[in-house]
Amino acid sequence: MGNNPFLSVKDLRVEYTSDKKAIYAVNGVSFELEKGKSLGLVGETGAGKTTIAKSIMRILQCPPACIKSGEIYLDGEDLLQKSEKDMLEIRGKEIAMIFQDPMSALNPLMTVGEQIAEVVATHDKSLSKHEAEQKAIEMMEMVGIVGSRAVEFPFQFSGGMKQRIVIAIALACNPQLLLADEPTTALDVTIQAQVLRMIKDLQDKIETSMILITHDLGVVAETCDTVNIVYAGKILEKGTVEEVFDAPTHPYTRGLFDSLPKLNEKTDRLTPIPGMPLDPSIKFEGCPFAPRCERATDRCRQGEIHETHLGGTHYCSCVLCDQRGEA
Amino acid sequence: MAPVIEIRNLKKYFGVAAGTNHAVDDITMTIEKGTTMGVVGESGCGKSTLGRTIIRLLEPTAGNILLNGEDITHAKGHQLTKVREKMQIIFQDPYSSLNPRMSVEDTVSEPLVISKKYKSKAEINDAITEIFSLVGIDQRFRNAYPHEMDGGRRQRVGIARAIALNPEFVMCDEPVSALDVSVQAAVLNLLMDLQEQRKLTYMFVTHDLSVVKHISTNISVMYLGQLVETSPSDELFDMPLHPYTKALLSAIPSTDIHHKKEQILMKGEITSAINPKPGCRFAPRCPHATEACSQPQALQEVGKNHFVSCCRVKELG
Amino acid sequence: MGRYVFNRLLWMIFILIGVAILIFTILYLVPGDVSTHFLGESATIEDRAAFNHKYGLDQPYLAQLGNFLYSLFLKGDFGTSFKYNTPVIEELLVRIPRTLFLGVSCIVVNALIGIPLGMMAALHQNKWQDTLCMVLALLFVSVPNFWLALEMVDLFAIRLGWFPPFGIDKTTSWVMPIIAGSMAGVAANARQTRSSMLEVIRADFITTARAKGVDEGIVVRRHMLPNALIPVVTGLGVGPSKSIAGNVVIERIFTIPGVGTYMLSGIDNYDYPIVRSSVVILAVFSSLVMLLVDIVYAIIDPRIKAQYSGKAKGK
Amino acid sequence: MEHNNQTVKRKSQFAQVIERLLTNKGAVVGVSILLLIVIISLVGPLFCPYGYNEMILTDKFMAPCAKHLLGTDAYGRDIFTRLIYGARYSLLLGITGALAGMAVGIVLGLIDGYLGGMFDTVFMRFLDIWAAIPGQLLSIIIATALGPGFVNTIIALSIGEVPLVIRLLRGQILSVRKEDYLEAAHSINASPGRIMFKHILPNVISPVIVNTTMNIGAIITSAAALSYLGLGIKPPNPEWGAMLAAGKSYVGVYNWLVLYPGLCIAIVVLCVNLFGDGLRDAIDPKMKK
Repeated sequence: MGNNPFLSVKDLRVEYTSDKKAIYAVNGVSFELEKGKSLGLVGETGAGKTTIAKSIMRILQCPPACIKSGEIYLDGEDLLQKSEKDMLEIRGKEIAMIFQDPMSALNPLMTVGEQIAEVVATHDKSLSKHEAEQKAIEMMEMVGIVGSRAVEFPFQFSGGMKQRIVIAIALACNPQLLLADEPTTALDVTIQAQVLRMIKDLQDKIETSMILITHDLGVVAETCDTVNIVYAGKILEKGTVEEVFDAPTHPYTRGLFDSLPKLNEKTDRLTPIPGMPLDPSIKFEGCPFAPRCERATDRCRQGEIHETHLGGTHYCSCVLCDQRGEA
Repeated sequence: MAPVIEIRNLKKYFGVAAGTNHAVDDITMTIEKGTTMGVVGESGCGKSTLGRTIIRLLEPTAGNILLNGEDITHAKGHQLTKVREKMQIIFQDPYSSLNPRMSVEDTVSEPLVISKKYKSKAEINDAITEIFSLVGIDQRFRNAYPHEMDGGRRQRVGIARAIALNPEFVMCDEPVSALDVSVQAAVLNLLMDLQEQRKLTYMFVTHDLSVVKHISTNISVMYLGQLVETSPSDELFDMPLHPYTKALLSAIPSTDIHHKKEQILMKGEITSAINPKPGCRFAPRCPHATEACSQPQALQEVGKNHFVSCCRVKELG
Repeated sequence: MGRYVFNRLLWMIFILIGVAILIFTILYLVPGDVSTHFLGESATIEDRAAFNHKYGLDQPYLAQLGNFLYSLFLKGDFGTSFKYNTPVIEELLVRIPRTLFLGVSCIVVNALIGIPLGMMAALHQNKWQDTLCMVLALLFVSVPNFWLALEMVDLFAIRLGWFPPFGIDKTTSWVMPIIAGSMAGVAANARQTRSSMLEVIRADFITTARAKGVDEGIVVRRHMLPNALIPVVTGLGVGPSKSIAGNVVIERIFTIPGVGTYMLSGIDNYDYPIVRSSVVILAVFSSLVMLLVDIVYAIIDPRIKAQYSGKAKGK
Repeated sequence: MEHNNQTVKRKSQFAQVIERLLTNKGAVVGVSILLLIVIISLVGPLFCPYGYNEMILTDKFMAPCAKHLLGTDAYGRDIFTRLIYGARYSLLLGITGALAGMAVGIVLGLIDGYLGGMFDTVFMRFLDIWAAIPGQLLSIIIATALGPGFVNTIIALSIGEVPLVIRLLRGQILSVRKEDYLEAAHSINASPGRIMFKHILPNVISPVIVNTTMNIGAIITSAAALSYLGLGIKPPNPEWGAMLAAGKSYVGVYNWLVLYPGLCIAIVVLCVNLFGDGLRDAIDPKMKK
C-alpha cells in the first residue's frame, strides 16, 4: 500500500440515540482505499455499512446519529475537521453517493433533468441554466437514457432507469470518490448486471475511486479490487478480493461463504451461522462475533482484538489468527 | 412417483387500466411427489401469480389444475376446504405475512382450530408444541407477538402455520429473499428437512438462482407470463438452451473469482405482459430474434424432462 | 386537464342534486304541518289550505321534490320566502359575496399563519420553537370560536372600542370575524404541515439532495416544502368546508348579513325555502373549494396530472 | 427487542398502550383534569348551596363574590352551580355523540368492506353526497328537523361524523387487504366472519379510536354551538352553550356570564385533545417520530 492513500478512515465511531438509548452503529473502523480502485464493504443488515458511507459524506444528522471519534482523510485532508460550508463544496463534487432504493431517492415533484442539472449548477456557478440542462442531458445519454426524457418525472421511469438517473446525478461532477450503497439490491438480476457493468465502465472512464456497499459477495467478486467484511460496526477481515475469497480466514467470513448456496458445486446442506446478530444497543468487549462463534474462547470476550497481518494486504481481527501468527 | 400437482394450459389474466395483463399465459407443468419445482424469473414475470393460482388463492382464467389426479380448478365449498388443507403457502415478507395483533401461538393454532380436527384445547396444545419443535422455534416464544421476533424466527412461524395441517403441497413464495444470508441458510435447511420428513412437495418461487439450484429438483424459467424453459435442475445450469435462460444465468454475480464467465447483456428492459403481441415475448430483447419469433411458440422436448419454448433452439444449439 | 375539470364539474352537479334531495327530504320529515308552524295555532283550516296550496305543500312528496329540483336546477328558481313572499334568489345574491369574502379570507389566514407555524415546528423538532407552535395550535383547536368571538366583542369592541361589535359597515368590521373564523383552521394547518414536513424530512430524496452539496436552505425550499405541502393543500380544502359551516355561528354573533344568518333566520321562522336554498349554496361553496383544491393538487403533483391528462406512463 | 432465554410474556397490546400513555405528560394531565371534572359534576351538586334552577331574584347579575363564586345570571341563578351541572351535558354529549358516530361508522364501514364491489361503488357515491354538506351544517339541519332534546342532539351531532369514520375505516381496510396475512387466512380456510373480526378489524381499529377521541372535543364544541343557536339543549337546562347564548346580550356589561361557561368548554376540550394526542402517540409510536 502506498504511503499516502487516497482515502483513509481511522478509528471511526458512530453512535445513534433512539428512545434515549445509545445504539453503537460503528465501533472503530479503519480502512484505506487507493485512487481509482474499488472497495467492497460486505456485511449483513445492521452491520453499519451505510453509516460508514454517510459518515464519509458527513450527511448523518446529529442528533440522532453522531460521529463520536475518528479521522477521515481524503487526499490528505481530514473531512471531519472541515466546516459545513466546505463540505457543501465537497459533497456532490468530490464525493458522490448512490442510494439503495431508486424508488424513493428522487424528488417526485422535479423532472429528472432538473435533478441532474441541480448538482451541476450547484458546483459550477458559472454555468447558465441552459448549460446545466445540456450537461444533464449529456449525463442521461451517458447512462443510457434518451436525452429527450429529461423533462419527465421520476414516476415515469422503471426502477432500473431511476437507478441510472441516480447514478447520473452522482457522476455529473466527475467525483473522485463514489459511495455506492447497495446500488443494485432493489433491481432484477439482469438489470443488476447492466447497472454494475455501467458503473464499472464509467468508473474507469472518469477514474474515480469507489466504495461499494453490499450484502452480496458475488457482486463484490464481480466489481471490486479489495474487500472489507463488516460485522457489528467493526471490520473483521480485509484484503484484496483474491486474498479474502481464496482464503477466508475469520470465522464470520467463513460462515458467510458456507451459508451461500454454490452455483458450481453440489452441497447437500448449507452451514448457517448459529445465533443472531449482536444487539447494537449493548457495548461489547472483545470480538463482536464471539457469541455466535463455535471456536470462541474466553480470550475472545475480553480486551481489544488486534488485526493480524496474514501477508500481502490481508488482515484479520481474530484471536485464532493472532495465536497462529505468534506461533 | 405420482404427480401431486398437474397444471394444463393454465391462464390467469387481470384486467388493468391499460388492457389485460396476461400474468400467467398457457402454462403446463407437472410436479412429482416429494420433489421441488423451482420457478424463476424477474419481477413481473407472473411466477407468484402462477403459484397463487395453483393453490386456488386466485381464480384461474382458463386451464386445469389437478391435485393428486383430481381436478380442483373449480373446487368450491367443502371440496375447496379440503383442497386448501392439502395446499399451503409460505410468504416472502416475514413482516406482512403475520397478523401483528395475534400471538405466535394463536397464528399457528388458527388452522388447527378452523379444521376442527382436534377435539380439545389440550390436543391442540400438544400439536403446537410438536410443530414448534419441528420448525425450531423455542417454546418460550409461544406468547410473543411478531414484532418481538427477528425475521428468521418470523419466517419459521410462517412455515409452522403452513405445515400445521400436514399439507402435501407447499408453495414457497420467495421465502428467503428478505433474509440475511446466514439466516437464509438455516431456513433453507429447515425447508429441506421438512420435505424429507413429511414427503412434502414444493413449488419454490424465487428470483435467486443459486438458491433455486440448491433446493430444486426441476426448474422452470418464466418470462412475462410464459414458460420459456423447464428442465431438471443440474441440466438447466449445465446446458441452458433458451436465450433468456442463458442471459439470466450469465447475469448471476458469482463468488468464483477464478472462473469469470462471459456475461450476456440483454438489450433494454423487461416490458410488460399487458396486451402482449403473439409470439415469443422475449424476442424484443433477444440477440437471436428473427421473423419466426413473432409466431406463437410451442414447448419442444429436447431431453428427458427438458422442454424449451424457442423456435430457434436447434440452430442455436 | 380541461377534460378532468369538466368531469369534476359534472360530478359536482350530481353531488349537488343529491344534496338538494337530502336536504329537501330532511326538512320534509319535520314533524307537524308547515302551515301550522308558520301561520300559528290560530289560523283557520281554510287559511292553512290556501297556504299549502299556494306553495304546493298539499302535493305528495315526490311531486314536491320533483318540483323543487326542476325549478332549482333547470329554472334557477330558488323558491319564494313564506315570510317575505319575495324570491329567495334576490336576497341570496346580495348575501353570497359577504359569506364568500369571510370564507376566503379565513382560508388565506389559515394558510398564511398555519403553514409557517407548522414548518417552524418541524424544522426545530423537539426544541422550544416546536413546543411553542404546538401548544399554540392545541390552544387554537380547543377554544370554541364562538366564545372567542364573544370575548373579542367584549374586549376589543366594547371595552377598547377598536372595532365595531357587529355589522359590516366599516372595513374594520371584518377583522374580528376573520380572526374568530380562522382559529381552528390555523391550528389544523399547523399540525398537518408539521407532520407532513417531518415525514418528508426523513425521505430518501432529501438525503440525495444533501449529498449533492445543495445548501440546506435550498433543500428546505426546493425539496422539502413542495412535497410536504401536498397533504396540506388537501387539508386546506377540508378546513374551509368545515369553517363555512362554523362561520354560520360567527355570522350570527357579528350579525353579518350573509348566507349563514339568512339560513338561521329561515330556521327560526320555519321559512323552509330559505333554509333549503342556503344549505345548497353553502354546499356549492364547499364543493367548489374542494374542486379548486383538487385542481391545484393536480397542477403541483405531476403524478396526478399525468393520470388525468391521459399521458401514457413511461415506457 | 428480545430478552435472552427468557420466556416472552404475553403482554396485551392494551396494556402496552396504557403504559406508553402514562409516560405522556400532556395526556396524564388531560385525563386527570377530566376525571376531576367528572367527579365534581357527579358529587358536586351534593355540596352546592343552590339548585341549578334556583332563582334568587334579589341576587340578579351579582359579580363573582364570596356568596356566588362566579356570580349570578339575569334570574339570580348561581353560575358556579349551573356550570357544575352543565359539565354532565357537555361530557355526555361529547362522549356519546362521538361513540355513536363511531359505532354507526364502524358498522357501515364493515358492511361496505365485507360486501365490496357494486355496493361499495354505490355507497361511496352516496357518501360523497353525505359528506358534501359540511358536518356542522348538517347537524344544524338535522337538529332543526328533530327539534331540541338530549337524544336528538346526539343524533344531530353524530350524523356528520359518520362519513368520516367510514372513509377512514375503508382506507384502512383497503391497505390491510394487501397484507399477506389475509391471504394466509384464506389459505387456511378462515371464514369471512373470522377474517373480518380476527384479522381485519383489530388491525384497522386503532386510527378510528384515535380519531373518535380527537372528535370528542369537536363534538363538545358543536354541541355548545347548537345550544347557542337554540337548537340543542334548551334553557333552563344549564348546558354551557345555552348559558353562553343567554349571556351574550350582556357582553361588555356582565362579562362573567360569558367568560366562565366558555372557559369551561375550552378547558374540557383542551383536556380531551391532550388525551387524544397522547393516545395517538401511544397507539402508534411511529407517528410521533
